[in-house]
Amino acid sequence: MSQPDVLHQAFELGFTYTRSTGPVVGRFLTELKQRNIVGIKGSDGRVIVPPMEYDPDTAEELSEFVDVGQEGEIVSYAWVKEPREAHPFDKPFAWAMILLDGADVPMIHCVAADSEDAVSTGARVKAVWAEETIGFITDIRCFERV
Amino acid sequence: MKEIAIVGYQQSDAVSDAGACNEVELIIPVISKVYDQVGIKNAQDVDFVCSGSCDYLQGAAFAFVMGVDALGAVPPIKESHVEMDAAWALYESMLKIRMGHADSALIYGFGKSSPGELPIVLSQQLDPYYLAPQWVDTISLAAMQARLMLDKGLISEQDMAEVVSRSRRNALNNPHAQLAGDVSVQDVLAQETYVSPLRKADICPVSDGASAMVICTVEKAKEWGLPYAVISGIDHCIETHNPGMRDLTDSVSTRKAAENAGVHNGAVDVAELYAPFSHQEIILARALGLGDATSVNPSGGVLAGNLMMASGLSRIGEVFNRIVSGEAQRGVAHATSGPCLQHNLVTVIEQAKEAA
Amino acid sequence: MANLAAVVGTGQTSYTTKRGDVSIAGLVREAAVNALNDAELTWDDIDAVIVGKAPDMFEGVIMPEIYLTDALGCNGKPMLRVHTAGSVGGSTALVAASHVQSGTFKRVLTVAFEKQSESNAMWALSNPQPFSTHLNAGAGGYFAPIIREYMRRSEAPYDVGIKVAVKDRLHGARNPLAHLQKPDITMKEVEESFMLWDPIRFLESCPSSDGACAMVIANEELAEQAPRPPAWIRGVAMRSEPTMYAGREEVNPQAGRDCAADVYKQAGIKDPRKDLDVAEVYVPFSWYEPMWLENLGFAPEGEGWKLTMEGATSLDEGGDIPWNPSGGVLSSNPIGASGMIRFAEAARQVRGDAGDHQVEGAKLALGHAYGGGAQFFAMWVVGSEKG
Amino acid sequence: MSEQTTENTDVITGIEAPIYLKYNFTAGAAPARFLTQVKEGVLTGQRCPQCAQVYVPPRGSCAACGVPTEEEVVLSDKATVQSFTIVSIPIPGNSIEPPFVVANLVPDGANISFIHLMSECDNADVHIGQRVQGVWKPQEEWGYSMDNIRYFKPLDEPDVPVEKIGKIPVEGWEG
Repeated sequence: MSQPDVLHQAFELGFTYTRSTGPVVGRFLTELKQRNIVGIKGSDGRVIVPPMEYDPDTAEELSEFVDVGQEGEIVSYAWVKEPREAHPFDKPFAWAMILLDGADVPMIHCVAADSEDAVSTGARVKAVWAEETIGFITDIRCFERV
Repeated sequence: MKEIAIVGYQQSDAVSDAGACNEVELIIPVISKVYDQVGIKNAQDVDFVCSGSCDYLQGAAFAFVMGVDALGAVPPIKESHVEMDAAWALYESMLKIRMGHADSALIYGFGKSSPGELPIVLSQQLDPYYLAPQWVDTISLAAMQARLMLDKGLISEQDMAEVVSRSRRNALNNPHAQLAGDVSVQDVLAQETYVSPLRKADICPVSDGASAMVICTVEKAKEWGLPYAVISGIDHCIETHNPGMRDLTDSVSTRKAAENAGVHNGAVDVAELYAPFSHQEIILARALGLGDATSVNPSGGVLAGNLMMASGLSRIGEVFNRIVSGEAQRGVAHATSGPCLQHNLVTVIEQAKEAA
Repeated sequence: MANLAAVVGTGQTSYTTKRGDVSIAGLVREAAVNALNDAELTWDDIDAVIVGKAPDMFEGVIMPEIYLTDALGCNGKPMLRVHTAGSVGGSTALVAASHVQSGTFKRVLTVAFEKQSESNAMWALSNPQPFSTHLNAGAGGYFAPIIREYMRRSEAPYDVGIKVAVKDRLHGARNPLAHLQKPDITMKEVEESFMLWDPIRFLESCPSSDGACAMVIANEELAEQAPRPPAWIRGVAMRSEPTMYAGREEVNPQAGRDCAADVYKQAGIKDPRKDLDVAEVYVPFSWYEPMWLENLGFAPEGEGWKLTMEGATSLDEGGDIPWNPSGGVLSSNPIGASGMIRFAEAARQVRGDAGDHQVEGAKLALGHAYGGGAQFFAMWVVGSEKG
Repeated sequence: MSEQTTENTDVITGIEAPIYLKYNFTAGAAPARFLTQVKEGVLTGQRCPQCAQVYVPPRGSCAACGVPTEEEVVLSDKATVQSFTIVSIPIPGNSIEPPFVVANLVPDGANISFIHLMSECDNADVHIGQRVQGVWKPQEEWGYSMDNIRYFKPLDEPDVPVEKIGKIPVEGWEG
């Protein structure tokens, strides 16, 4: 039997999904479009950002929205030296858990910074809005140091 | 409740690229070995078959359907599949045996992660409105978890490097390992960070491969005349999907599963933990209450090779191997799923009473 | 011997092309809450959650159970995700039942769903892989040649499929949850509908739906205390065979025959047409009713179509063995949930809870699901009595 | 347009989520062997060492016996129609104009069918048991693909009785 060739082929598995958001996610995205950030009150009173639809502890449906600030504090972060193609930046940046003012639960988003030294736990950051907001999580383009 | 025995376990080498190898070609060599080990001809000789796999690893729907072509399922067999690590296929199989609908089961897991960009592929496990559209990769999530621990003084970089060093050295005795070597703590710490605070060495490699196991009732194991170990406890538990709502420095679900599985009912000689990142091994060892008397990841663990969808089953297999060889009398195996140890399964495996 | 278990609550969403008002979690949640309410239980009463759905590519969420934890009140509990292709809704119910039948859990929640409107089923089922021919025009393209072979063998009249298409839509019109509401459908309308994959016409095919279905399954002690009548699980069976092998019987697959024989034996059924009162069977293309009538032993080989033509499977014609009184897959098809809907509808029938599509006095019912190339089968028999 | 309406249209109820993942696919050993020969204009199958049935295209195992297949068997490009469908809707990502015939074809020398297109015939004349042969593209267009065969066309040979479909030797069918 002759040796077969090894056959490689690049392919893309892709689709643009059309997601319906439901009222909670929809409200958050609607507010983002208006350059405003809202959280939701959990059953124990904690303010969760972005808002969750159901309380993790009691499984209750949540509905009490609360405005939160556009600035906050870095709780933890990862410095990405070699951004991947899917990442929001093509130069080094950080993913961070950010506790917004008025929130009790950190949200995960990206932080733009010139170097790793410019990011630290406890640092204050503020939301930077995309030029055009469309009602998508990336309406917050990134956070940057205050 | 029926006692369930493990009588066979085999795995492929963990390789960075299995190359020209489809699902069937990945599975057949491994299940053939486990048939030989147990002395059966094929899947017809067990009462139930259950597998674990994930379509997105190589981007083709219905990977497990092709897997059935490896089984010789003519005449038809009792068979099922979880889109999870095969450790959960083991769990499902145990329920089948306990309810009396099977005396024996073949379990296998397989994955070819090399064709895709795994940390990005797995970002699509996150919630589809807030996190998945940002493409937050699994390594970055784990890096944030590690930093929380470092910042709180719960671990040091030295501790993490010690995990890596031990894994690489232990893997020298594991013929299936992808990464093995005499790597010192200093060697690891000398590496630059990659996704800070993680170094490349803190992160499990991307591997292709498969593993397989046969379990049965203790009566059946005796009938087959095979050395066996007994699963004395098993439980699993999931946590909220919002990483911000979890205490990422602990694994409360592992703690709870360990309690329910009876980890603390005896000494733990050996533990195999599914920790894809070095700091997670420390979280898990603490959640399981393991002390110095326990040999942790003697196989090298998944830092030495991570067979996605099979690694959890492999942890159980590794503990089984050490018990039937007499190296250990009682051990704990752990499997995980989801970002930052969201979902955890704990199994306690013990020497058969006759052997004790 | 398995422990006794019973369905003590069922819940479904309504089925429609696009549930634009809910997130994926919201959809799944709705069915789960309906099941809990039916069982008069709360989240705290549930010991474990078992989730099923078809390929993750439909919604583009990998292992979505991870994200659904909170919607299903599962934080701190065991969660398992089943995927066995189109049969998954049925398999998931069986895996959920095994949690209780094994004596491991007292009461579990099981949910199956599909939100097909998030993508396109044809794409998700036939997205091209390198080095393979891309001629499979979805499930219809796959099953059409098998149906053609059945028609050749059985010499059935050409309009058997048309009759099933009408019958199941008339059934569906009795079910307010059904996706297609066609109370005035006629044979002529079906016959004149577009021929998609000859011999399958548009109206002989299932729709593409969003929807979810859930059940609460409890052990004997708790089921006896349940506020509404339980549906006792009298038999459970699964079978699989390869998609293709030389000489495979594709029209009347052995896996289906074996699975039926297994489940009938457990439930003490000798003559399914006589012993069962109703069946909810996975019929995504109309001709699969006569084919499965034979495969499941309701009729001798080659004669399933006669039952259909006699009206034996029709509620409206007063048939002796109604098939798919809910309207079946032909009326609603959220793929991953379709199997569980069959299982839940069987339970509703023996609980006397099926509303306008209730088969009067139903005591014993079959729930059936199949998947892949008609190679994966899951079935259960539920009864109003323990047996 | 009133103020109120403008606000309502601003309420987000849905999003588009583009999910595009890149993979580098590698064909399995058995399919690669098959396609390497298809590139040379030869159809091959693999015979099961246990049940002797011949699989095409081979996937590396006999699905019935669950054993690896290795013995390679050269097949004919003449085949028999096992069944077929006439498809009236386009296939996503495929340029074929409907209606077209997709047939389950068993090539001579094999025991299992694959699917391919039929042409050079009236769709209404296609039938089970019909004899057909592959029409190949020009050799310079051959690649690692079954598309090297453009389609199958009817042969002027007697029909194969149903019970013999899947059992025709590579030498062909005399009727």
